[in-house]
This record gives sequence, C-alpha cells and structure tokens, in this order.
Amino acid sequence: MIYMDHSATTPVDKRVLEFMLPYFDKKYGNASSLHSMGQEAKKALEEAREKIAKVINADPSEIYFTSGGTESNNFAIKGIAFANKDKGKHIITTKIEHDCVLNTCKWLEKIGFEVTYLDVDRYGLIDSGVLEASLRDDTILVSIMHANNEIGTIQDMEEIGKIVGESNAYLHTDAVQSVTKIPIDVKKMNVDMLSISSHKIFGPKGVGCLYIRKGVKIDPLMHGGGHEGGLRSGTENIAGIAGFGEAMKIGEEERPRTMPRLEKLRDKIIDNVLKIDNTFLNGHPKKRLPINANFSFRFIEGESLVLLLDSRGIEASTGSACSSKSLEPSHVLLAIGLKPEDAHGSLRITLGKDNTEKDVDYLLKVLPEIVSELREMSPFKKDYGEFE
Amino acid sequence: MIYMDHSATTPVDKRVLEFMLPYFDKKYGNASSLHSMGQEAKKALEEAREKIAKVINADPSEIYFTSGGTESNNFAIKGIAFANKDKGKHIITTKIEHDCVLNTCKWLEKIGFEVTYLDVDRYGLIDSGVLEASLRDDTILVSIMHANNEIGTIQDMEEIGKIVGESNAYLHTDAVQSVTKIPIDVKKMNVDMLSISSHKIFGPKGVGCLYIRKGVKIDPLMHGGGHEGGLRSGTENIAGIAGFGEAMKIGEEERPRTMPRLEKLRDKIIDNVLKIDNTFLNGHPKKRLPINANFSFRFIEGESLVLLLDSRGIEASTGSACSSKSLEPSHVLLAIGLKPEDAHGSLRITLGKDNTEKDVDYLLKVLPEIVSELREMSPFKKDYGEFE
Amino acid sequence: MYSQKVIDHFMNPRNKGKLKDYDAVGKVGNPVCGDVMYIYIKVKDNRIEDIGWETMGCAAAIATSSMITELAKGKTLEEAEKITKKDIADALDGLPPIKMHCSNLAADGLKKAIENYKNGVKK
Amino acid sequence: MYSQKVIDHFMNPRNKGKLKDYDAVGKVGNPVCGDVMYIYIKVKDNRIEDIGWETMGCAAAIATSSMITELAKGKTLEEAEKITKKDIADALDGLPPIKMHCSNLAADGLKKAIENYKNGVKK
Ligand SMILES: Cc1ncc(COP(=O)(O)O)c(C=O)c1O
Ligand SMILES: Cc1ncc(COP(=O)(O)O)c(C=O)c1O
Repeated sequence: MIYMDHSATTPVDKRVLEFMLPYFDKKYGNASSLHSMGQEAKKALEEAREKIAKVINADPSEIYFTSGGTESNNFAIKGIAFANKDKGKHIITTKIEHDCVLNTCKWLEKIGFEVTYLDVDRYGLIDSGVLEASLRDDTILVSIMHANNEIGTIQDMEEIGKIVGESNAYLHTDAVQSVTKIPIDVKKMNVDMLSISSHKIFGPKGVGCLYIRKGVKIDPLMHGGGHEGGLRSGTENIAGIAGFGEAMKIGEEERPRTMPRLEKLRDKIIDNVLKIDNTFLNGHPKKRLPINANFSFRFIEGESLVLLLDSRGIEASTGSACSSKSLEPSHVLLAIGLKPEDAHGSLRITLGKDNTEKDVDYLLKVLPEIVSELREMSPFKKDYGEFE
Repeated sequence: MIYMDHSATTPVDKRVLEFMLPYFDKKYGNASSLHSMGQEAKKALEEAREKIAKVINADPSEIYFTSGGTESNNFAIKGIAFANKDKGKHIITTKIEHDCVLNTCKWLEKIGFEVTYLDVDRYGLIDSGVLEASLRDDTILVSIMHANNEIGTIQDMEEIGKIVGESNAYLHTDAVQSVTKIPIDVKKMNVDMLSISSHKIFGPKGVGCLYIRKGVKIDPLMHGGGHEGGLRSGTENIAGIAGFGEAMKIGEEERPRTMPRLEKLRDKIIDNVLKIDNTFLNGHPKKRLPINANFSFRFIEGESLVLLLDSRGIEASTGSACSSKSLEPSHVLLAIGLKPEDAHGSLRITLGKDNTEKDVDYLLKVLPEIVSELREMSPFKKDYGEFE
Repeated sequence: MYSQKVIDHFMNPRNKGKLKDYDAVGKVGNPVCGDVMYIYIKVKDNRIEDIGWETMGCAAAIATSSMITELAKGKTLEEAEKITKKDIADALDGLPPIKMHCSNLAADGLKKAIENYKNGVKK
Repeated sequence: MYSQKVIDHFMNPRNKGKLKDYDAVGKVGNPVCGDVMYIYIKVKDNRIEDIGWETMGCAAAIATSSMITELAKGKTLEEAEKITKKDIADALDGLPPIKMHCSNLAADGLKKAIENYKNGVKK
C-alpha cells in the first residue's frame, strides 16, 4: 500500500518505536514514585520535555503533556475560558479550525461564552484587519490554527501575534499540522499557547502537548494528583511521551532535507492532477504545507474516489460528507467558498517521508483513470445541468 | 529489583506488548479513515471494546475510551455536572477518593456546585445510612470509589447501588484499583458510570475507559471530531487501546488463579510485619484488595523507609507528605483517623502477578532491619514524648 | 464498514450507464447532498426489459444502483414498484445505518422512472 | 531528585546517634510535619568538640543532619552559629527546592543547641 494520508495519522518511525520499547516492560515506573523505577521514568519525561521545547523555542517548563491534539485544544480553550471568565467572556476563532476547536467553542457558547468565528478568503487566509476589529476589551482568547489540516493553508502567525499582543487577549494556535513541516518559534509568533500532537509526526498516538507560556492564567482540564505542575494530572504515559519527544527531535532534524523533497513531489502531483479537466486546487497556491495537496473533481463523490484509490493501493482522504461523522461536507471547504457539490468531490493527498517519486508516478497514473471511471458512471459530464 | 508498587503502576505484560506492536508501525491507520488502514484500526478498536465490556458485564457500546483513570473520573464528574446542572447542583463523594475525583469536585465547587464529602470509619468504609441521608432532590451525582488505592478498602457497591438507585442521582464508581482484582458487574452494582485505567492492570499507560450506561445524560470532556459516539473526541490511541483490551482479557482470565495466590502472600506479609512493635495495619482486615498491605511504623518517616527499601532492591510507596506533591500526608490515612505523624510513617506494599514467595521472604527479612535502623536514628523510641 | 456484497457491487457495478434506448428515467437526489441517481428503464409488455443507471455518489449509492438493476430486471412494473430500500439493503447483506438514509436512493429512482413511464414522460 | 552527596549522607550518615556525654541539645521540628531533629553538642574551649544527632525525617532531613556534623565539628561556637541552611545545602550539592523549606532543619537545631549551651540548659 502507498500511504498518502499523513495528515490523518502517521506510522511510528522505527527509531521512535525502538526508543519507546524499554518503557513498556522494563523502565515502567510511575514518574511520581520515589523509588528508582519512578525516578527513571521521571528522567525520560524531562528529557522528552527538553527535546520538544527546543523544537519550538520554549522553556521545558512550559511544555505540558496531554493525550493528543484534541486534549491540547480543549485544555487551552476551556482552561483560559474558565480561568478568565471574570475578565471577559469573548473568544475569537476562525471558521476553518479543527472540529476540536470549533466544538469546544460551541460548547462554551452553550454555557454562556460568546464566540466570533472569523471568515477566511478563498485560499483559507483570515483578514488581519477583521481580526483587529473583532478584538474587544472583554476578549480573553484568540485561537487561530497555524496550518489547516485539510487544505494546508498557513496563516501568518507573526502578524497575528503582533495584533493580539496589543490586546488583553491570550493567543493560542493549533500547530498540530505545521510542527516539523515548517519552522515554529513560539517567541517570534508571540503565542501564549500552542498545541502539538504526536501521531501526526511519526510518533505514537494518544500523546501530545500544550505549550503554555509562563504566567498564563489557565485552569486544568484534568484535575487530580498534581502532575505537570498541577496543570495536567494523570499518570504520565512515559513510553508515549518518550516516543513523542524522539519523534519531535527526529522530525525537526530531518525537516530541512525531507520537506523540500516532499514539496517537489507535491508540486509534481499538483501540476499533473490539474491537467484533468473540471479539477481545481483547494487552498493557497504558495502558503501551504509542503506535504499537502487538495483537489476537487467535479461530478464525482469523494468516498467513492478514496475507496477506488484504496482498491488500487493508495490511501488518501476526502472532505466529502460521507467521510465525516456529521454528514456535512467539510466545513473548511465550505468556508473557502466551495459549493457543497464540489466539496463532496474533494481529495486530500498528504505526503510523508516514506513516499517516493515512484509512489507519485503511480498515483498520477491511477488517479486520472479512476476519476474518469467515476465520471463515466456519473449523470453529470460538463455541468450540473438542471441542478445548477 | 523486586517491584511491590503495583497500585502505582504495572509493567506491560509481554503478551500485551506483543499484541500492541503491529499497531505502531504496521496497522497504524486512523480509525476514522475510509481506506483499508483506517478500517483495520477500527476493527482493533471494536475488538478491544468487546473484551472490556465482557469483563464488567456491559455492552460494548457503553465503553468510552479515554487517556486513563484521571480523564475517566474528570469526564464522569464534570460531564454529569454540566449536562445536569439545570436538574441540580449537588454532588456526593467521599473523603478518601483519589485526588482526581477530589480536585475535580473542588473545582466544581469553585464554579458553583455544592459537594458533600462523606466521612469514612477507621477502616475506610462509608456509612450507608449517612449516604442515604445525604441524598437530596437536587443531588445529580454520587461518586464513590470501589476500592481505595492506598489502603485497599472495598466498599459495598451493591448496597450503595441500591440506595442511589432509589434517588434521582447518577452513580459513578472509580474501579481503577479493583478491576481484575475482584469481580466487577456494572449491572449488579447498579452503577451508571465506572472508571478503569489500563496501566494498573499490566496494560500500557495513557489509556483507560469510562463505562457509561446507555441513556445517561453526560457532556463530553473532550469536544471535537465526534469519536466515541461524540462523547470523547480525539484520534484513538489504537495501539494503547488494543493493549488495554488484551490486558483486561488476560487479567480477568487469570484472576481466579492469581488473586488467591497473591492474597496468601499478602497475608503472610501482614502477619509477619505486624510482629514489629509499634506497627499497625491501615485499612480493613478483610474487605481489602488481595494485593494490598498498608502499615504505619511509628517514629520513622516513610520517604526514608521507601528509599532504604529501594536501596536494598524493593520498590514500594508511602503516604508520607514527602512523597506527595501537596506536602500534606495522605488524605486517606487522615480520613481513617491516623495522626499526621503516623500517616508520615506509612508504607504501602501492593503485589502483582510476578511477585513470588521468595520476594516476600526477602521483604520480610529486610523490612524489619530497615525499620530498626531508622528507629535507631530517630529521637523517638517508645512515644512522641513532649510532642504528644 | 461495508459488506462484501456492497464492495463487490461498488467495484464491479452491474448494468451501469445510461440506456441507449430508454422509455423513462427517474432522477433522484441532489448534488448538494453528494448523491444523485438517474435510473433508466426500457419497458416491454409491462415488464422491465432493460435497466441502467448513472450515479454520482458514495460506494453505497453506486452499489445500490447496481443492485436494483439485478432486482428489477424482468419484473413487471407493479412488482418493481414494490421494491423497497430494505429489499436493496438486504440483498446487499446490509448497509451502515447512516447510508440507509442518505445513499439508498435506488428504490425511489426506480419508482420515479416507472411513474414517468406511466405518465408518458421520457425526460 | 537528590544529589549523589545527599544519597551518600542518607545511606551512610556520619556521626549519627545521641552523644553519650553531651553539654546541650537543640530540638527542632514537629512529628506532625514528619521531621524532627535533635542536635547534641559537646563543647570544649568554646569549640564544638563532638556533635551527634537523632532525626526522624526524610532522606533530606537525615542527610542534612549528617552534613552539619561535618561542617560544625571543631568550629568555635561563633563560627558554628553562622552556618546557614544554604551552607548545608551547598555542601550537599543542593537540595530539591521543596526540601529547603521543610527538611533542612539542621542549622536551626545547631543554633538552638548552642543557645541552650550558652544559657546552661542541658535538656
Ligand atoms: C489541525 C488539527 N488539530 C487537532 C487535531 C486533533 O489531534 P488528535 O488527533 O491528536 O486529537 C488534528 C488531527 O486530528 C488536526 O489535524
Ligand atoms: C483509585 C484511582 N483512581 C484514579 C487514578 C488515576 O488513574 P491514571 O493514573 O490512569 O490517571 C488512580 C491512579 O493513579 C487511582 O489509583
């Protein structure tokens, strides 16, 4: 199988797995325990913290381990909301955030907070003027994702950091998709919080972290035994955290070699796929993750496309309603102005370090065939006729 | 090293690790993905759910995977609180719950809920009459742990289930310490929610689950992509969950052989340790986990005791302030009426399936020596003199 | 997620394509929802002599399009009209519940085609 | 958590035990907090000729008890009085911050012993 769905998840890198293994059944201590086994676990924990802090230019004490990107985002947003509700109840985010940000915000609205969802342009970029105008005295939090998981669009976080920096609000960014793909520097970005997930960067599933700048006023999401400086309780997943740290280290070290190579492959995909008629690229032509290509093929539906690709040995994903638990097509594709029918016909290809030119060539052979097979079956050939 | 701290955490069983391995780098799909890799992950997920449901006599659809016991308890308590706040704001729990229950309750008090903390007797048992009297029309939740992590005391959950069943409140129990040690049946116990953690039962760290009886009105703790029936979002930790399922299966299958053996070893420990003067057992003499022994040695301090045991090759734990992040001695030992000085001098031994009679004999040789070494250094020999 | 039969009909759809010479067509669904199905029928002696389809949709939509042709071919119009969503799903060894609602349009499409036929509407 | 030196002094404490023949004792701490330290001194020519201790407490408490005996032995009372918590912690290559507050009682114990000595109090 040729796996081209790296924004969904990644395999664990062999070296990472190797690094994790002793922590399952040999160095299995609880990091809170006084005895040697416990102290060894604690050491692994602190080493991982250092590796991760280094990648994003933070202090190790500012890294709080979580169970993944979803928890990090829930923690950041609810944590700020509850801890600062006396200061204000207004939150700003965008219409293209991951569901874990959007649904957290919707829940907060239900219990009395007020949320502004910023529009994006046809490429998925927010308007910094509108952001500035949306900031109010009672705005406690701005949460804007660094790079989008579906269309790969990268926001200008430094500019956003400047604007929010002049307000009273904290700034959070979801960097789940961008870390180890493009450089991250929490100081340059001027962010107060930043979310990372291990399984998107060749680390294990079920681990992630939230960077929290020193001094930020935030409530825990997980109350308990006082782990992670009292901000995130729960026995630490040492094997997972060790693997996460190692994956961050390797990913960042290899970024300068891996990403230009993948970007070239990605560009080859884009150039060739766009030769298929009634096909267009979603997302920004330049400000996009080097691993991401997202297309809409008119007159066909994405689930079918993904399943036929799978049957020919290629794994990818779609923003079609059929692939979502909500039965709605991708909110991101709708937010950049796609008609629902074009959102249904979308395909996301996300490359990873194991993908080769041969993989890409195979994709470029198979994909046009499948698209035309499906179009042959489709009632629509040139337009949606009476439906348009 | 002889590890006797199994209530803190356990190694991953070799068979469990074997079972997990393919899910790191071979079957690494995202269970939400349409393609083969994703569907394979989904299959592993559902198999684990079935294994776990079987152990506690639940339906697989009632098992919600989490990142561990802490999350399960936060989820249960906050989830019920937020979803039912219009029905009432009163919660009942006990003074001997794990910190993740107590601190969740304290946080809820801060944001407007009202919590009753039930006393326990000198053995750690609640009084069912007092529980009954504490139930009010606006009580939305009762959370009482099945077996205590420090002193091993087991509550009569069937009786508690009957009492709470006649009220409007939901009943949650923290079974993190009891599952695979004693039989669990959510129907007999009449509980609405039950928390389990994988790393206490020879499964990996960073995984757990909450059983939620069908029909319970609960808010998610993790909002997001709609995983786990919308109640717990976040990309599923397939390797961890697969391991957790397998650990539950093995643990329950071996329970009838393992637990009587460990109980006998544990009784040998108790019988012999109590021969040391100025030493007493904490917890109930009979209604206690088969793996748990908890002692107080007067005139010495637990951290020193644990570190000296460690230096002789035995890993155990203590309820001394020095071992806690709060600088207070164990709230459980105080709740059963210990004086702080006796709580400081406590030692918890928790056995696991790899412990042998030889291990126990070695402990019984070394422990009295260490206690007397420390007492020799102590200013107190027979009583606390002027301090009493 | 899908039964083997669904996968089979999705991967090897039967009777696909517009009939060259059809008597009526039933058009159901909407591109906005991601599923559109055109069912073409050729009728002779009150029987469905031939049937074809064009479908834009997910695997379930394609498989149900394919399956209805096997169920309907050779049946009288009255028999064919009685084919239900459940009949199609059963013949496919079941469909995921969600797909029962949103992609199982074939029975409706066939009914519409028969109705159009009876009303003498070709397009 | 602890430095090698702390571990060494905890595992092999120096000058432990009550002095058989002491001139004064300083008692600090409280069992309720888990740490109690008795520092015994024998004084000759205004110098600490011998020093011993009895301690109930954590590893840090025991190691600091041990360390102060090395720092104080042979010093004049005036010199010995000046030994601070920080001196002891430094001599042990540092202590965890939390232990600086709660278990580093030895300097206080010694001061109290010297004070008692000067006031002619033995017990
Ligand atoms: C942008 C973004 N944020 C958050 C998440 C959630 O992360 P996790 O899967 O680790 O919960 C994902 C991936 O699903 C993502 O792509
Ligand atoms: C009784 C009890 N509840 C909850 C927990 C928390 O579980 P976890 O360590 O998986 O977060 C523990 C263990 O720490 C426990 O012993």
